[in-house]
Amino acid sequence: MLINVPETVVADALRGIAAAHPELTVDVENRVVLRRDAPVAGKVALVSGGGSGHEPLHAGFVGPGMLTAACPGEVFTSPVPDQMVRAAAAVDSGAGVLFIVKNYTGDVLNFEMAAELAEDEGVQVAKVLVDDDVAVADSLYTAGRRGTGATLFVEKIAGAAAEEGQPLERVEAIARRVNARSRSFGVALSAVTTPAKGSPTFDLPPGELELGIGIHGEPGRERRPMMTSGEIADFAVNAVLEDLKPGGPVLALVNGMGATPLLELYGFTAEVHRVLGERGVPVARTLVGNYVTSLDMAGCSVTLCEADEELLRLWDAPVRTAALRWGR
Amino acid sequence: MLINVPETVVADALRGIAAAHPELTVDVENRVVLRRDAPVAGKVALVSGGGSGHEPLHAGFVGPGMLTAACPGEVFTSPVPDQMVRAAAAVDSGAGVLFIVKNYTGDVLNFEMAAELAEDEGVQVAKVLVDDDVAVADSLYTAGRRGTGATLFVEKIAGAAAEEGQPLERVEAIARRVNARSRSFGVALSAVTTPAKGSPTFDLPPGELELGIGIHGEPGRERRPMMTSGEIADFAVNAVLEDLKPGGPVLALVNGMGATPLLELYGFTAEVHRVLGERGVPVARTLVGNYVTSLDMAGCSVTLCEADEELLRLWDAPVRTAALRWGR
Amino acid sequence: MGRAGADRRAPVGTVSRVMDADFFRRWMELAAAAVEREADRLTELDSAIGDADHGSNLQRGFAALVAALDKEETATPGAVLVLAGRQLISTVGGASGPLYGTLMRRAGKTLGDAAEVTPAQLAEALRAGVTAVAGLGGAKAGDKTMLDALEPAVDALGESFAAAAQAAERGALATVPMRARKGRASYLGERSVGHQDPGATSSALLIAALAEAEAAR
Amino acid sequence: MGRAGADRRAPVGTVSRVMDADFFRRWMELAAAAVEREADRLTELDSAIGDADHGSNLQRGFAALVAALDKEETATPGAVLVLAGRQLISTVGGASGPLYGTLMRRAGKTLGDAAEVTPAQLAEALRAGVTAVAGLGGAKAGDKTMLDALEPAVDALGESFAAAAQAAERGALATVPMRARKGRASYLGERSVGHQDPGATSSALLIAALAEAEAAR
Ligand SMILES: Nc1ncnc2c1ncn2[C@@H]1O[C@H](COP(=O)(O)OP(=O)(O)O)[C@@H](O)[C@H]1O
Ligand SMILES: Nc1ncnc2c1ncn2[C@@H]1O[C@H](COP(=O)(O)OP(=O)(O)O)[C@@H](O)[C@H]1O
Ligand SMILES: [Mg+2]
Ligand SMILES: [Mg+2]
Ligand SMILES: [Mg+2]
Ligand SMILES: [Mg+2]
Repeated sequence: MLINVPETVVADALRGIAAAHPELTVDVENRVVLRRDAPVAGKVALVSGGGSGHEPLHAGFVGPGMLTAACPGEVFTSPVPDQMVRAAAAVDSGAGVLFIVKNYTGDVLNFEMAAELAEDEGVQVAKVLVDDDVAVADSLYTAGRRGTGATLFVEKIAGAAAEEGQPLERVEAIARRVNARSRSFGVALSAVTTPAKGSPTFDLPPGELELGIGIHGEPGRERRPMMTSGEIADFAVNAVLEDLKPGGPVLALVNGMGATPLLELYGFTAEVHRVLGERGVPVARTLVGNYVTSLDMAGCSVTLCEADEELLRLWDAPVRTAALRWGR
Repeated sequence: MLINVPETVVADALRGIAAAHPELTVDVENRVVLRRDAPVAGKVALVSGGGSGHEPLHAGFVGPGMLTAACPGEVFTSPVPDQMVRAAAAVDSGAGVLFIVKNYTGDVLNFEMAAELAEDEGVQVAKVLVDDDVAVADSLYTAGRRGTGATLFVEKIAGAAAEEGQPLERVEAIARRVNARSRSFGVALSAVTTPAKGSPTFDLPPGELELGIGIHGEPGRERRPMMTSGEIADFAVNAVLEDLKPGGPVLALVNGMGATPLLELYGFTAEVHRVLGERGVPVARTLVGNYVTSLDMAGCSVTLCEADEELLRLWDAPVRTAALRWGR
Repeated sequence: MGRAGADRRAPVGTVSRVMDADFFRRWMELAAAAVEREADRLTELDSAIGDADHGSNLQRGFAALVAALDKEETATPGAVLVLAGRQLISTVGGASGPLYGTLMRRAGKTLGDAAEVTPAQLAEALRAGVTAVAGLGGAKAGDKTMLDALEPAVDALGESFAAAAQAAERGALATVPMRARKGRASYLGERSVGHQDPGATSSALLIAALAEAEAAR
Repeated sequence: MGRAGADRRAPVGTVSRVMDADFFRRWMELAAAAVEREADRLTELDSAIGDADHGSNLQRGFAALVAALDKEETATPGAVLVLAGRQLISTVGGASGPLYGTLMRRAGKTLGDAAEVTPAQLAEALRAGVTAVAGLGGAKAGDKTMLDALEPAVDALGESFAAAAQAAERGALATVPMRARKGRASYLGERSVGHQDPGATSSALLIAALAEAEAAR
């Protein structure tokens, strides 16, 4: 691993983000990454965060048109409430703050505590939970579907709504709508090695893959002999479509888990488009890259969001962050 | 690996690029990726290319303000002359074409043949060779320094000059100047697995690293027990500075080889800035990410370019490609 | 009833001796030492059915907790636990941070500002803490969480701290055949069966440290 | 001089028999088969001191070459080699594509449009090809490249094709202790020592295929 010691991995990265991105304010000690111009007068602020190891999520999505602040926790560990409280205080212009929370017990609890504390300090807080991973049954017998790739859709689209000056209830409602219309499915071709553990979190021989993995190095629901890119696309896209049943065009995120070469990811994209074509689902936009990652895991995920005119307009709206940039 | 069969990896990826990027023209059969609006009237065109497996280089850098066309070869294999001849014919507006060639015997020979053929067809061709890797001695006993990270600097800055409407000799001179002022050094923390071979190109046990590697999975000059991020930064930056001796501020590219998590890469960036600070070298701009990669190799490289006012202005100029985007 | 049991043993044991802030600080220090010692095992367990961070999460939290106890004045058992809870919430993160933090804080608040507390009072306070954990996390016995160690421990506390430690240890072992229904192990469904829950394991360490603190007086 | 040797053996051997386009097509087919058979070994060798693609590069090129020979009319030995060279240039890529392509093209052009050629004429044509390769790539004997197999092979061609094949094989083996000075193996410096050059190895296959074609008549 390219690290000093496991204990300083997150702080080291924050120093690097500060060095590379003068357009951001990085509070290394308190672990908050902010738009330099926050609070932005009259605009709703978006605060997200979660365990580190999923970069560029979330700090790479801080900037005009997306997040106002990000709170990185330790590797694969939800941040602590103090971070979100500090972030909320720093970014609130008076228009309120939306917390974007991936659905993991740790994230939910820590953001909940933070929301209470921030509200005690007079900040109006709304929360949206992202839970898009169809590999997890959303039932009494689980902690509910995990938040994965759809986080990017929620952050981008809600960020655009906030940038337009929409009020907190509207931004929150749009964020919920994006999440409700998004589903993901992920596949691992290798396990992940965290700095603290220093060895792979599970054994995955080269000739096998895990279907239905999350982004924390946990094993998936099922192990199988290696499949081709086309077979994986069939499996993943169908798993998503079974749950989503989109009635119109979709936004597609073809996401790399970190160590899968972009060359392979683009080849996989071709297969994803093929399956969507076969299923009669038109694709409005496709984003390809390593966006919601799991350290050095090889693998990929597919996220689809059933678009509508408003969501497409907000998706296309300008964004200017370290990892996502378009429009003027 | 996330592939169908090794034989179709490049074609599959090109189909995926076509699916995800409607702003590009992708000739899958002939393996050329073009700006959709090429030829651009009155502007010099930039054509680059090389073996695949280094994505987003080069196809990810096709677009306004950077390359006009890219010619991807097989994985780690220079493209064939036919590709560059076709690309040159497609992009030449009459203002001439600059070939940007990384210094590898295969690339040099294939681009040379292409240049002759293109000139026979009436296209004015200039060539610039990128050779920035200080790990290779530039002597009679080697094929000369390899072209690595500086390719991004050359393509971005020459692309901006072409976009401004500068004539071929000027664009060529600027490209040469960027190359002359750029140096790189790379480190591997793991070997690379090509689709054709299917197993790592060399054995690198987890506790060791290779210093002075290129981007083709070849072993480096020296193997050592694992070093910390800080020690690697000391070694790499000093190797670059010894050769470059910049008199002023530099552009810095902190580049991931593909499988190194962005979290680690940002931590490494902090160390690179520390070393540059200790050596009294001011940093004008820092770009961090997986830009000039080597499939699934873990590791990183540092590229520094001694900037001047013109190069900085051209670096900051707008660019709109799949992988690099800024400005309006 | 826990009380009655404790009272019954009082003449021969030391269980009914009251505990002051010093005792609670020692408990926390022994817990921190146990976490430090067992961190790799906790992470290893979490690696099988979670995300391989439980050991380092608690290591970070208990180190911060001990440092805070060194720096800040804590005059009462309640103050020790409230400070401990606040520290865990502010430094652990993950699921276990808010849950353990809440356990400690609620227990501390329940103790109020008494300078000394009886084992029965501690048992009552921890029961309130455990109830708060169940309320916050929505888990119940058999869901393969820390509650599977904490609940039996609290039930046995009235008997003796050693019995509580044994009950917690048994509870942790009993999570092995369970299928997880809460936390990230629940994502694994059937594949969570056959592994010991990391949080139940660390809970057993925490109660063992209490018995150690008691034994050391 | 090579000629004299060839002439000396003519009465007892078949070496001096002239070769037509068919012979050259067979040579190319046998070369393609050898490359197909040995592709993994070539890639393995290239993996040690290069980028692990030499086998698949030549596989792709020779498959295209054979397909082209099937489709396009080639009336003369020269035409076969020129077409082969063009195909290699257009399909192999890498360093070996232009180099092998140039070898074939130059040899083919040197043969002109004679319908049949003698072994001596072939030797002369291949020598011209090898010279062109040296000119294009700037390598010389001892640099640990395909030239280390091709040059001794061309020198021995006058004697017999079998002798040329042996010389090429010896030349390829002789690259093992060499330190590379050209191509990507040169990046390794001292670490290139101890490995056989992949290009020299494939050159030996090419010349062995020539001897095979000869032996099969
Ligand atoms: N809802 C819950 N209620 C009680 N305990 C829980 C709950 N969710 C998780 N836990 C406990 O937390 C432990 C995991 O803690 P930790 O690894 O530190 O956090 P995370 O799961 O966020 O990585 C589990 O082993 C389990 O005992
Ligand atoms: N300058 C050169 N002159 C002659 N032969 C060369 C030269 N450079 C490389 N070669 C030959 O090419 C072989 C490598 O071919 P290949 O692997 O197909 O191309 P690449 O090196 O571009 O990956 C080497 O083993 C060597 O024999
Ligand atoms: Mg965690
Ligand atoms: Mg090659
Ligand atoms: Mg965990
Ligand atoms: Mg090669």
